[in-house]
Amino acid sequence: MPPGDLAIWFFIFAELLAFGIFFVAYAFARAHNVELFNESQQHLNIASGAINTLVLITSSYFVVRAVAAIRQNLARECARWIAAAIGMGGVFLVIKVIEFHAKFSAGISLSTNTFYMFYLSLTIFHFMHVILGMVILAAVMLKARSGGYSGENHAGVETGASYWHMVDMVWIILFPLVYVIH
Amino acid sequence: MDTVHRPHFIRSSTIVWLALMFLTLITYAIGEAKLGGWGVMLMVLGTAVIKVQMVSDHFMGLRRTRWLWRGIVLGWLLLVAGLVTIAYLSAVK
Amino acid sequence: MSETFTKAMARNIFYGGAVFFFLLFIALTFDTVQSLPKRDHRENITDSVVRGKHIWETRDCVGCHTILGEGAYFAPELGNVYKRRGGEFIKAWIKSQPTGAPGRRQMPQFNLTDQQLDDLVSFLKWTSEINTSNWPPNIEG
Amino acid sequence: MLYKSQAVAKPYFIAAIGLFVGQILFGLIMGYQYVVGDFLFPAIPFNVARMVHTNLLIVWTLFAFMGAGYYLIPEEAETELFSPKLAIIMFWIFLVAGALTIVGYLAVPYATLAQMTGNDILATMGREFLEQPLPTKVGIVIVALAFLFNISLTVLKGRKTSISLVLLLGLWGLAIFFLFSFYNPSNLVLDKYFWWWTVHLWVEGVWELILGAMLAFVLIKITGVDREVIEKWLYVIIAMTLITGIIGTGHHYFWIGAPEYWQWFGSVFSALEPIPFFMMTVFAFNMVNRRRREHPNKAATLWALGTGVMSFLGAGVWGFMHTLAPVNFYTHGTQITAAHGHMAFFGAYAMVNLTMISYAMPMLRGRSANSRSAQTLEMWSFWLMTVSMVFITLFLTAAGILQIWLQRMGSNPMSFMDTQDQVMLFYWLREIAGLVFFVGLVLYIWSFFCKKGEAHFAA
Repeated sequence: MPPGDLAIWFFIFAELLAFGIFFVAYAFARAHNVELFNESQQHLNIASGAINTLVLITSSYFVVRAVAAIRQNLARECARWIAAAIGMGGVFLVIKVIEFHAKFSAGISLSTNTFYMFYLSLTIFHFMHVILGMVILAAVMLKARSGGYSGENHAGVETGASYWHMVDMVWIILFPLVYVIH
Repeated sequence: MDTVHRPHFIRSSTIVWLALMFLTLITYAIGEAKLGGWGVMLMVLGTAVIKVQMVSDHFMGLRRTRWLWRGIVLGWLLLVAGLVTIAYLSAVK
Repeated sequence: MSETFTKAMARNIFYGGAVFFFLLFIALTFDTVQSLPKRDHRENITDSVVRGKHIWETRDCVGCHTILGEGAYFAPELGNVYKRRGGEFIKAWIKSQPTGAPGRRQMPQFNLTDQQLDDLVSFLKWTSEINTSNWPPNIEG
Repeated sequence: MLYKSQAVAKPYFIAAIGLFVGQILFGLIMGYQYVVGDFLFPAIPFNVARMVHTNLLIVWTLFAFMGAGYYLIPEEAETELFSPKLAIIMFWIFLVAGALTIVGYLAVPYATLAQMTGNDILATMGREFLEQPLPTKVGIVIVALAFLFNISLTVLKGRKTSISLVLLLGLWGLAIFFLFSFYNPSNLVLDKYFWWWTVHLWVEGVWELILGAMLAFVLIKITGVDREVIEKWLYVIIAMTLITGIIGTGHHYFWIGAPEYWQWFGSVFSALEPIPFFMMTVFAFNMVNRRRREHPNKAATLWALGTGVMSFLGAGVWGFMHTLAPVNFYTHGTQITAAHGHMAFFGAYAMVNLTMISYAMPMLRGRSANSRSAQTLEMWSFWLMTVSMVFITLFLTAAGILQIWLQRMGSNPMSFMDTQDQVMLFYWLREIAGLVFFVGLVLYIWSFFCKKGEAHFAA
């Protein structure tokens, strides 16, 4: 059995499938319109994308530490690591909002061109997953803080952790695919 | 899954984390340098594949479960990366 | 399904998923409504077009015809009929119905005034100018 | 029947079946008009017949949904209905309003009907499926609210199960999304965009919640499988329904003037829409195979399994066939859409209603199941209707493919009417299949009057 609740894995796989389809669609849409994609890609802020990758990877690491802590029955420490991960998620959102703000005030929308359609769809879709992941982590954190998990019984922590890693994984592909590769 | 030796588990996770950060910086450097072409593309995509595999194996802990779960994630990863590669190469003149 | 997969978990996924995707739908709808003016050319919706749509609806044209592919499949697509036939033909056609040809599909006589016919044509003209991503595939609709 | 007030469901079911007969009769008229164009012209022009056909479908489905609500909510909540009297009053209001609407369609020209019923105050008429005059639309809202009030209060004072919760959610969604039928902007693109909020979010959204709840209820009763298991499946299925179906609305936004990104969103998400239907099929068979009792009502079991299979074929497979934007570019607004619409509506909604009626009607008539001969007749009607619907779908699909080939492909496309002449053979075959369907329906009604003792309950 994978870590955490089996149900979350159905949804992790469903989410990976949906993102996978969008990634492949992006690649084939680009193949039909290489110049447009390369030109539009130049206007993306690679630094903010890279910093966000670092932020998400770090938050994933914090979640790993939280799981390690609860396995040693350290509920308080677990809650603190999760809080740190949620904090990093918040940093991700702030950076992303700044990036979106720059794009929107430049008059870019889903209908600007196919590249921006994909860029905005993928990043906003992912953005909403980050929010959902933070909500799940927050629920896990509250339960951990009130002593709801122990060294023997911590499937909930692993469930939240698995979902959060999935959000991280998607971004790890999204960043090079949309921001870097041309 | 609780048979893992804890301090070792934490230490290896830390090493994985640092490796992921390092690989991200390489990708970033390539991006800022505006390097292109199919060789660079394969390298950047390959890096992403390795990073996802590291997260799935070490962070998610799929390394210690049945091959099925690991296989689904790996299969998804290779399929997506493969199709993306085909799409990119099909555009190279 | 495994025993670790509880009903409560399924319920949470249902609520979470429904809210999540409904919010996404609202966000996309917001963007769509923002960007529609560039595609529907609403600056060209004159009073005549508005009256024409009313004629279109109160004669239940959509009960036989399609417009932009939606409606009944008994009679031709009319989203692009202005481009296919032109305004004068449309008016003459409506006035001459029904054909009465035995065994053929019949269109009722609606006894529209000249003003109403003009309004209907302006509505069909405006409709034919909507950006429909190049649908239909050809002029036959 | 465990609670006296469940009896109010009976008139609802009877009305539903009566209107179903009307729907099929008008379907046969239209099918004949497809081949002999001037049939019944000018008495019943095609657009009037179609209005009656589709509106009767909606109304009989609503009657059956309400009947199902009145039947299963008291049993799930383990308490009498909040107000049986209100339920009966609403039945008559709805029946009379529905009948008057149909009479209005048939007796006066549509434009006159619009004028008589205040369409100039708030223009809502003349849009596909929402042709009802303003008073009828308002009536639907009032009846729906009274119904929801009645069953919501029943649930509140009794046991709250997942099935009644899901049913309530679906029915409340039905009422809420119907409100978009009152929004009719003069901009056709906006009109169409929000028209789908009623139509799509009904049939590919909240109605599936109702369907799931009804099916789950019947499966619990006839299989005796543990409620926890069935309700878990129910949640997973409807979760997938909404996850795929809400954004799946985008498959209607490809060619009506909405931005092009809908081609991507609509294609990806609606391509996943068959998943919940597939799960529903697996669910139905799985539960029947794991049954813990042999319920004497074999016909209801057959209908339940049929719902799973036919909704998957009609909504899932036939929907998927033309949901991807590059395919839909050619199939949009052709007989392919008609083919999909017929099998999906019959397989999902008509059949779940018949499942519910098949299970509940014997109970309402004071027996656990009908006699063996009545059930045999009912099962014959099941096979006749189902198989002929499959053939209707196949013939319309063939007609659609030929239509696309002649009218939309190639360098020398035919006009619409010339194309119609070329596919006439398939329309004849469709009409014959329709007649077989009608025979099935007659057998179905006959099965209600077949009186020969009662089957034994072998629990």
